[in-house]
Amino acid sequence: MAEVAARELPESIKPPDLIQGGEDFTSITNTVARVAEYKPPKGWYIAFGIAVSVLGVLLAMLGYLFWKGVGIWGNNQPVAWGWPIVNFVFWVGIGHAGTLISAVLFLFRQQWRTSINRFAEAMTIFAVMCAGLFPAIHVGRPWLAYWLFPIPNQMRMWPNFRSPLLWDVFAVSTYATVSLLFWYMGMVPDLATLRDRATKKLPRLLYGVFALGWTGSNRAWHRFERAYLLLAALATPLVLSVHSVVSFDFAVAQLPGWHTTIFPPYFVAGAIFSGFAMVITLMVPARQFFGLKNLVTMRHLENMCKVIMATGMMVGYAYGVEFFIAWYSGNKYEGFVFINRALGNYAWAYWTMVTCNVLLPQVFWFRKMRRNLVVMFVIAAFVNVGMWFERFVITVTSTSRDFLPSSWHYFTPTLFDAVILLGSFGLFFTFFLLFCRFLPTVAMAEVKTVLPEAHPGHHHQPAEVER
Amino acid sequence: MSLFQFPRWTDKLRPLLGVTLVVGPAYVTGLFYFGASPKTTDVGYAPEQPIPFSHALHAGELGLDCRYCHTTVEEAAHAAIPPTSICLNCHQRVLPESPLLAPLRESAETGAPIPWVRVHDLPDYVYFDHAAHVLSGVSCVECHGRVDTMEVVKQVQPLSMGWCLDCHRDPEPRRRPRELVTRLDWERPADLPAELLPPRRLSADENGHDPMEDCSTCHR
Amino acid sequence: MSAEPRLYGVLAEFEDVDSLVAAARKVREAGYTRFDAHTPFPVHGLDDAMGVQPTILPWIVLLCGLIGLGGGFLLQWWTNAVDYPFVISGKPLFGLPGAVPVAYELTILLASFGAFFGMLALNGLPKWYHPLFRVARFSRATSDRFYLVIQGSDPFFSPATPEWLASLGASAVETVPEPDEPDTPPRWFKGLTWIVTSLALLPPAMIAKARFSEMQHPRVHLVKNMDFQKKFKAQQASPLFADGRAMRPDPAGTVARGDLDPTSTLATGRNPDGSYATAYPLAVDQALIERGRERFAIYCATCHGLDGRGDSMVARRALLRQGQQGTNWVPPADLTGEAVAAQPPGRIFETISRGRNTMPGYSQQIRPRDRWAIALYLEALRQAQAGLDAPGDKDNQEEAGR
Amino acid sequence: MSLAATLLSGDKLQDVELTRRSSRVALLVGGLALAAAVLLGLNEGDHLRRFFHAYLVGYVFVLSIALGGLFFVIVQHLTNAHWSVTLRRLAEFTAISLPWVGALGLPLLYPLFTHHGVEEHGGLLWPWIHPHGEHAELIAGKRPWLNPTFFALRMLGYYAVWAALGIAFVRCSFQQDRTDDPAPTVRAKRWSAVGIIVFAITTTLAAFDLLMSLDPAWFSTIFGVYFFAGSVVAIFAWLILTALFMQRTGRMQRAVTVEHYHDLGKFLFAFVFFWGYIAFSQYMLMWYGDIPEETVWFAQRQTAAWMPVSWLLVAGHFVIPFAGLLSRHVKRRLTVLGFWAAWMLIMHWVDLYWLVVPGLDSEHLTFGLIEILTSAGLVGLFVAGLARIAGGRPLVPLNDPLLPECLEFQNI
Repeated sequence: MAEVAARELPESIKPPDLIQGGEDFTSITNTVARVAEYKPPKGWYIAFGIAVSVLGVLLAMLGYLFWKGVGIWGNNQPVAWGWPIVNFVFWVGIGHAGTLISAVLFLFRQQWRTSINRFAEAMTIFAVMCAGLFPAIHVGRPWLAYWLFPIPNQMRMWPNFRSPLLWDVFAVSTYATVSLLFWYMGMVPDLATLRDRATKKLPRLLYGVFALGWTGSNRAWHRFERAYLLLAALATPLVLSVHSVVSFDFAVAQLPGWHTTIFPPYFVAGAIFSGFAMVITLMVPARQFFGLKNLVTMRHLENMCKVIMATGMMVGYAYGVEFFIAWYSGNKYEGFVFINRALGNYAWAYWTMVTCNVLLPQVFWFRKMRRNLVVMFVIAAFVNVGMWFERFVITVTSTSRDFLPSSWHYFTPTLFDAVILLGSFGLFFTFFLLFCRFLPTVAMAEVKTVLPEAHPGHHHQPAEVER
Repeated sequence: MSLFQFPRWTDKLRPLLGVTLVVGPAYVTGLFYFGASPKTTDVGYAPEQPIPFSHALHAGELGLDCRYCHTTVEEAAHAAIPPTSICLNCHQRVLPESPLLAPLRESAETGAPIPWVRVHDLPDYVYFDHAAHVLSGVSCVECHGRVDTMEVVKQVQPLSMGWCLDCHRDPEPRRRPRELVTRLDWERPADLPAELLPPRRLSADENGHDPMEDCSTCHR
Repeated sequence: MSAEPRLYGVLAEFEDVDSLVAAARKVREAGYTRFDAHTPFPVHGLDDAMGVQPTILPWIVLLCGLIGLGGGFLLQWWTNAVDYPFVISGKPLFGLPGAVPVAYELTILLASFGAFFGMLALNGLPKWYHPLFRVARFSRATSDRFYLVIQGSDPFFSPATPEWLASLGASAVETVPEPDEPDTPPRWFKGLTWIVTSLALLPPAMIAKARFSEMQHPRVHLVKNMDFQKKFKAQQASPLFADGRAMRPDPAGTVARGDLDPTSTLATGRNPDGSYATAYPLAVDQALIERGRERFAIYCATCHGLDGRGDSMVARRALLRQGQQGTNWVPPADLTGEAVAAQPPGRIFETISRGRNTMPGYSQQIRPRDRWAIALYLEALRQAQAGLDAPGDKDNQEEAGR
Repeated sequence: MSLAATLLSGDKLQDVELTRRSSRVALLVGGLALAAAVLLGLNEGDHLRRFFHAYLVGYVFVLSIALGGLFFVIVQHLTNAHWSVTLRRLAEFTAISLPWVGALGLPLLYPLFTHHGVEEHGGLLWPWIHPHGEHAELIAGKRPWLNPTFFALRMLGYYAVWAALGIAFVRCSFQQDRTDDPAPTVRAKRWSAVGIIVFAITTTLAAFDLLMSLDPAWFSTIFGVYFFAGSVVAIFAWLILTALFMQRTGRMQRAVTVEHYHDLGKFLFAFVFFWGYIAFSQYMLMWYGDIPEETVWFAQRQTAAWMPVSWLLVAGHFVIPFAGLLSRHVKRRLTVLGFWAAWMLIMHWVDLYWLVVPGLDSEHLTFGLIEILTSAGLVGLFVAGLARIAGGRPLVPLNDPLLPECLEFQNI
């Protein structure tokens, strides 16, 4: 046994050191809790100021939108689904990484997730909030959005459950709810840590209320872990379903360019792709700011780069298969749509998308690039742009050239479109910065389990086979 | 310095929390369900009119037929509010100097209509056709109630979509022979022969598709 | 009451996982049942050492998931295929593929609720108060220390327990008292509860009042722009015209489609030479008489009475008011009398249309064809009262026809 | 001394005789079954049309297992997985059987190039050989892709790529057996990223060619993923069964523990779900879109004769095994797990049968001895090849650097 344990493995296949810098239980608690306990760096205030201002602009714009109506947008026939739906799909996609990291990687025993999952889950929730905003304001009379839910009413009407838009309502709201539960439940032990460290009354009261009286009891941990595993197991098919349902919005229609069977897995891959890109975009500066470099290591970032490359390739695969089948099907409408995408009036958008989503991530083949913070930040930003354009290409190119050439129309967004999209980032970052400031940004309890000293001894009982 | 600790009585909060979690949503839902229901907001609306016209006297005691004043009800979607001249048919000679009828005199002189306050008002996105209903044997009383007993006209039915649908899905019990449509006090006998009922304007086709429930029947 | 505070249990602190697990195993082997370990993270192997039984949580989750699945299908089937069946885009009222997504999402939603709330309920959370929180050193239980607690209520607990626990490798052992404080909520809290409850009862009371009382004010329209659209409906006011009416009269000199020629006998009751029409310009039949009877009952019987003799509720009541507030009632004519009987139908028609003596004209209430029908009915009424044949009878048919 | 010798001392990890013997038995049984099927097929008097449909089912069945094995090997390297090290060799055997599987495909050249049945059906197996019927013009437009010569060349290309991938990865693994230096494993890992891309493209196109072009007017962009999902289900079922077989016959006693089975079971469960997800997505979108050119394919499978098979697939390939494999106890009870693995393999065969045979005659359910014997024969020949490859070779990677982690891991 001894010589086995002593062997030195090459870096690329070695089980990763997930925590660096000789951290132990105490120092992990200190590192993470310090963020919430002390005044944040000046940069935080500047960023928060900007975010809140942008959020203010969004709210003003929304007020104006409600006052004037959706006519202030660029949407019109035949591009009735323009900018707001693009933004919706974009934000929902970003919201996928959180639950993927939390749930799917948890099930795959990818322990490197422990340092980043809290971050990613928070991002998910705020992204889903932004996503939910767009369909809500897109219905025209947002105060009637409750009609989407099957609530008994004096009209004695029910929502039309055969509509994919209603499936969306259920999928996205379920996703938001489950993500919130998952995030909050994982946070309860860490909130208890903050509670126990707090010295002032108000933080102690507030953290205490939300920590629910967690004592770290092992009997509670037992059920907690089982609940966490079950939630992960439930959230995994949920992640698959949410973007699949979003893809159904398009794919059940008979519009060429929308109606294609690969949409569900293709959208899921794209969602993970953009979600991971967003995690990198946020994580690179955040670990720098809050001194989390030993917990969120280069290894984490490198792994995320690999996931980006893999999902980028899956998206590229879908682009390719769509093109091939557009020809193979012999359907001239399908063929036209794809030729139009690549060479038509929105070719610039199409090639932006291909460049950002398929070509640029190829630099991650090189280990050096995967470990270069600037490179990964820039590529991740481009992927965000590219994935926004993917939704734009799907939504707009297909509708702007529909079956009736006389109604062809070139969609141009208005200033309000652009400002509302920008404003949604204000919403996102406001919440995100508040999260960074007041909540445990790293799952302390989980990170501690990754340390070697968290495991009693180094021996195992022989597994019992149940027969 | 002693740290803040949750006092022991907070344990008592747990059942309270549980009750709130169960009762709270039900409370809010119920509040909206009942509070925003037309039965709360609309039924019972009995505004003061410029002339205290009594339907109980005119339609009830004097036995004026509804159509004497609301002349278009059998022909048009809209059941007309009578013009001043119809009032004057009688009131030229009956109580012409009554102070209560001052607005009537004024209207007759100036030609400006009397500003009657509308009681039964559907939202503008609803198309309602009085003629279609009346000719199909739906009595005034089904929607307006016993106007012939009202001193002041009051809304007695919610006029909500669900209420409309109740009848649209099962209209037969609410239909009557056409000549009895304005007989507000008529009570339907249990064994009313179907052949006495007027033919229906709309009914389900052979595929079971019933235009009575089409969106575009009322929202057009 | 003794001054000695009641004992909650004994708390032992451990520096590392190994000694905690070993101690937990010994505590269990010693027969204790009411004990627990408190750790900053889940320690694997501790369940085994403590003898923690697998939780029933998965079954709760499964049950909740199945309720979600069944409920989801049931909801969609009942709402879309039973309660409001409606064909949309040629889809069946309830199609299994189309019902899968929502049922699927509800399965996951309810199962997740089961996992989360089930975990909380099984763990007895939230429980903000705990005697252990009063122990200063226990605050490290959520950071970097490991604790074992044996409750004083354990049947095996004895005064020697703390000492024995110390011998298991604990770095510190201390007894935890049950804090001596009341468990009844303070008065301000009770007061607050009362106030909140009373305030909460206020809206339902207002709703109840609104339900059972009359209102002067029209309903609150939440969606004004839909309830009141920018269009004019019949008999609404309009600021666009001097008379303030949205409905416009026909322009002078025009005849609406389907309207009568205003100079015809049908519209005037007179022949082209100016004499009263003596015959009906319409086909005289039973239906026309019936129509006449109906219209007569609506418009004429008001004053003239159903028998046409002038005895009506209006006439009686008007006579009671005679002289009051300018009432100057002239009893209506007896339509069955000789004077009226002598008049040709055209003259009756004209009387209805334009009025005569104190009778106002009814041209705006009664359509021309209906006026003819009333004139015809009058004839029938008279003949019926005189025991004669109705004018629609076969003998008179040719004579009456134009 | 190898790691395995230290960690698994006393375990039987190599057995020349038994594999040789089973190879011979499988060859004999397979050959006889196939011969009998040919005779029965000739007896049908349809120029072997039914036989070749049955042959394609069996052939794609073994191909999907072999491809699944290749995928398993690549993806374990790609993710640096340690749980699967002792199982990887079993998958590697199926991966390098791909050239042999390719050889088993040679009889399919007959329906590709013969002129029998061309006039009435468009081809003995693939009807685009001679476009006919209402879609003749449409199908003729696909001639640049769908013509026998290019088809055969493509197949050759796919097999060249698969063989190259299989041999490359397995050679690394064999080299690792002989040295303590982890370089071969590192090399395999490095190539796995490229390998998975090449694998994805070739498998997709092969699925389009072999199966989707059976109805050349029909198309579905998800079809490659659908075939892939079925293949992965097949390989996990196959690995469970082979591991059980090895252990029940006294080999690999310590190398494979219940933890490994538990993980295999989890993946089997996951991919049963994944298959259901992909199959549902494909069905749902066509059902909802309701465009005749797409629904005709499902309509063929929802005739009175084929509807029961469609329902069998929904229940047997998804609902029942999903419920059956849900519990962790099932995955740790080897007999039960083995039952579900066998069940899934059979259902995977039904899936392929459902893809291929309705094209033969959608009015009647064509199922009989020919179908059974052909598939049995092909599985026999496949197993014979596998046994020959495995014969004498170590059954686990003896020196894999992650072997200790593999033996240590425990499910929570």
